[in-house]
Amino acid sequence: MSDTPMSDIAIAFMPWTRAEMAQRIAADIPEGAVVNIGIGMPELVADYLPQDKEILLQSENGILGMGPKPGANAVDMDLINAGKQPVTLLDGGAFFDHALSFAIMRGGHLDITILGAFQVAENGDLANWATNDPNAIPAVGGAMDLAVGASNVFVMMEMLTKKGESKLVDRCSYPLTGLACVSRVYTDHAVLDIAPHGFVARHLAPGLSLDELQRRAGIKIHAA
Amino acid sequence: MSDTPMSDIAIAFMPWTRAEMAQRIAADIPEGAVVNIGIGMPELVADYLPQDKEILLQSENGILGMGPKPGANAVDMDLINAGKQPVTLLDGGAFFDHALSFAIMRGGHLDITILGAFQVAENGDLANWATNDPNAIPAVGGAMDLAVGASNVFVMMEMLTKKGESKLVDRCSYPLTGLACVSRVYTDHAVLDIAPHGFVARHLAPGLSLDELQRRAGIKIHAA
Amino acid sequence: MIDKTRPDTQSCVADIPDGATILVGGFGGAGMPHELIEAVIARAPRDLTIISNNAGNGTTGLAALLAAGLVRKVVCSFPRQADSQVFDTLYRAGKVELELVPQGNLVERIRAGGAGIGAFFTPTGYGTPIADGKETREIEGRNYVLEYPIKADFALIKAWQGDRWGNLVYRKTARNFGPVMATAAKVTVAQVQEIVPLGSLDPEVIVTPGVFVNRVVAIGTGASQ
Amino acid sequence: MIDKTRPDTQSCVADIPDGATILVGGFGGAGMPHELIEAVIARAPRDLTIISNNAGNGTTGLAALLAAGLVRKVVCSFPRQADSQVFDTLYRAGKVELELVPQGNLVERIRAGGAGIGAFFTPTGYGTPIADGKETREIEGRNYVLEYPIKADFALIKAWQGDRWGNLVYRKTARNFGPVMATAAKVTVAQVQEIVPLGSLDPEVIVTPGVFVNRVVAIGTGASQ
Repeated sequence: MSDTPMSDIAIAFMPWTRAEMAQRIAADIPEGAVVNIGIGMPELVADYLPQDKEILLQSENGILGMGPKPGANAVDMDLINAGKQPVTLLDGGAFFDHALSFAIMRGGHLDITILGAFQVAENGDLANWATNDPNAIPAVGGAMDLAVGASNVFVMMEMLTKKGESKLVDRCSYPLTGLACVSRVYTDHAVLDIAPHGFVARHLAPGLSLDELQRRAGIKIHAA
Repeated sequence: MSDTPMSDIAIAFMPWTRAEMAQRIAADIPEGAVVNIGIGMPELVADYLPQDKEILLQSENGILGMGPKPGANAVDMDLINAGKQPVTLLDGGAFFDHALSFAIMRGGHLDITILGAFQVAENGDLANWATNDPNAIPAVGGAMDLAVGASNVFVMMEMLTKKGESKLVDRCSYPLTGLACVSRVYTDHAVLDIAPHGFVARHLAPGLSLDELQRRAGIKIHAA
Repeated sequence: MIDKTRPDTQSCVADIPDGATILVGGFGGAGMPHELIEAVIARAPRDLTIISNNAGNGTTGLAALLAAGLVRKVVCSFPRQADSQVFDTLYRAGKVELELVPQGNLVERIRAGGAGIGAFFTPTGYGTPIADGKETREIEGRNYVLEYPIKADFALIKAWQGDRWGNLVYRKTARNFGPVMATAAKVTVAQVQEIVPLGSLDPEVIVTPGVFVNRVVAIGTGASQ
Repeated sequence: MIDKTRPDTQSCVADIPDGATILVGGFGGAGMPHELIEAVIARAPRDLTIISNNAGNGTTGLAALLAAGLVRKVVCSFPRQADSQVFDTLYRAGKVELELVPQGNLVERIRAGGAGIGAFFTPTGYGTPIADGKETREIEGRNYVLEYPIKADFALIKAWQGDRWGNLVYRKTARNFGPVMATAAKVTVAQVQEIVPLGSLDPEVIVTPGVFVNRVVAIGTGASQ
């Protein structure tokens, strides 16, 4: 047996899994919040919403009170979400047209939206709809409306690209979705708030120091 | 017996009654027209709509397919018209909110509106919401929306004020409701269209000559 | 559990402060939230700005609120009516301000407030005294006036049925301004004839989804609490 | 008697000319008027401008219209999808133009077209490439982009039930763009599952009043005429 006390053994850094990130976001959503979950990675959050809280999911295509995926026998392709996947409606849910749906979004009636991102800048700028790839076909959907409209814009993303580049940046190099709109970023490395002076680390993955987080992110990150 | 042949006896001019004016307007409304009848004198038109045509009455407070007044036992003060009088709804009628109702009006979806007026100018300007009386309390309601929105703005009014002043003018002296919006004026003296060059008499009350009409109106009126 | 229902009208308006701006539903009497207005009169906040289509009929509802001396300004389309003597008297005495807004601009400005639109060009009122001093523009050969959104601290509306999430359905022409006003206030209070269990309103038929409503209070038939 | 019903889809689209601008309802497949699009393909007007949320999925509907070479330009918010290969290929080959509009601006521009609004200031897209070259303005401390209405020659939409006056109700999220698009076209054509007798649609529940609809055609379950 080693002489080293257990308490001195370093905890190895392991980034949070996507499921852990989704769980963490879900746990932070308060009772009664009206939430729009963007397509892509954020869709995982729906699987972890607490059963003991009533949370109202809005879908841009005209739902308030969206429920979970239906069983295979209950699929109705007239009842889909923004990702065009079949969903259900909770008791108390309502359908409406696109004009009202985007009035909810643009008019500031959403408490929270959870979006994926290519880049988030330290002033809260968001880039999540287009890269600079000249061959890519641009598609924006409702992302810009969510970015300007929701009271709280949460981003859920891995902190680094597959090539290891940080998605936390001083200034987005990709086309913007919205200006100074992001309030919090949930990554596999840390949960960060965006404060007037920049990124603030609220929560670090086990085994990750602020210094190491900064080194990996390549940008100043303030202590909470 | 007089020696004068009957055919030479002049027909004495008698202005049309309000009921006759309303009948005339009602007869000119084509099948399928979507019509908003303004409050005041135009309300008479509803009593003369042809039973053999389907005409859709819109009311600014959220009705398409408004029906006649209810019997005394069927009054429902949640079902009223723009004049706040109880009405009924036809089979096929619909209720909607004010935003949609004024989208119908402003968006050009009304075929005809019939409005009362204080003055109509030869360029089609309409004044029907305020006089220059400093003691009067102004009230405009939906008149300006109707004036700019309806495809055809018909005015129904007596041609002369109680003091004998003509309401057909070269330029309105009262505050305007809308610019160059009136297409036709039904008066007790004549039915007049508004053409690029001014008033055109389409129909004169029996016994009234164009010269006499012009003299009474105090303004140039062109022959049809 | 989300529960927006309230036991009485008093608790629905207890936080309306002096100087508040309040959207009040209704077109004439239809859709007018009489019982909520009575509760406001009982609480008696002062210097209110009231935005509503009319400026009160007879001696109840908005007319009573005006008569109580609580209103500094009225924004409406049609103050003058056969039975608007309370407003008429106060206005002529210089005791209440009036901002006259054409009805379609009124509802569209409220909609803009609720829908996050910063301003819009409307054809209504162009060339009339309503447009005096306002920005105008010709677009595609037509003339427009620039109008700005209306938002409020409170909206008081009347609906037919509601549930604990704040979903609402209306009745006939009592719908009028309710669905739009519900979107444009920080706090929307709906008085309903009946509160129904969650899930009993058909999701295709809900006119105002609960996201726009903060408080729901049932007013039984005949009750005037 | 007003009768807006038509016996078949062909007669609903027979007057669509070359160069027409067409609003097409639907969000993905829900609310997409497949049978009307098939009728357009059969008639084959050229140089169409299509305004729709997406640019076609798979090989049917809008994708088939694109594949038929009838479309000059697409105005939409989300052309790129997993199964948008028809559009992708044409776009990359320079055979179809794209105007990309954020979804909320798209529906609000169509609403403005139907509601007679000349232009409006929207916060959506401010500071992004979408706003390049557009007029912007700061209002009450927030930044906005000026956007203009969209109107069309035709709107092709899908509803659930309709009657001979053109009243429509929709089904679940297939409602989406239908009610707004119906307001903004010179000729609005609705395909419905079922035509019902006048008076059988509840007046509280009608979503699109007949004033906005010109032609209604029933598409029975399973039929694809």
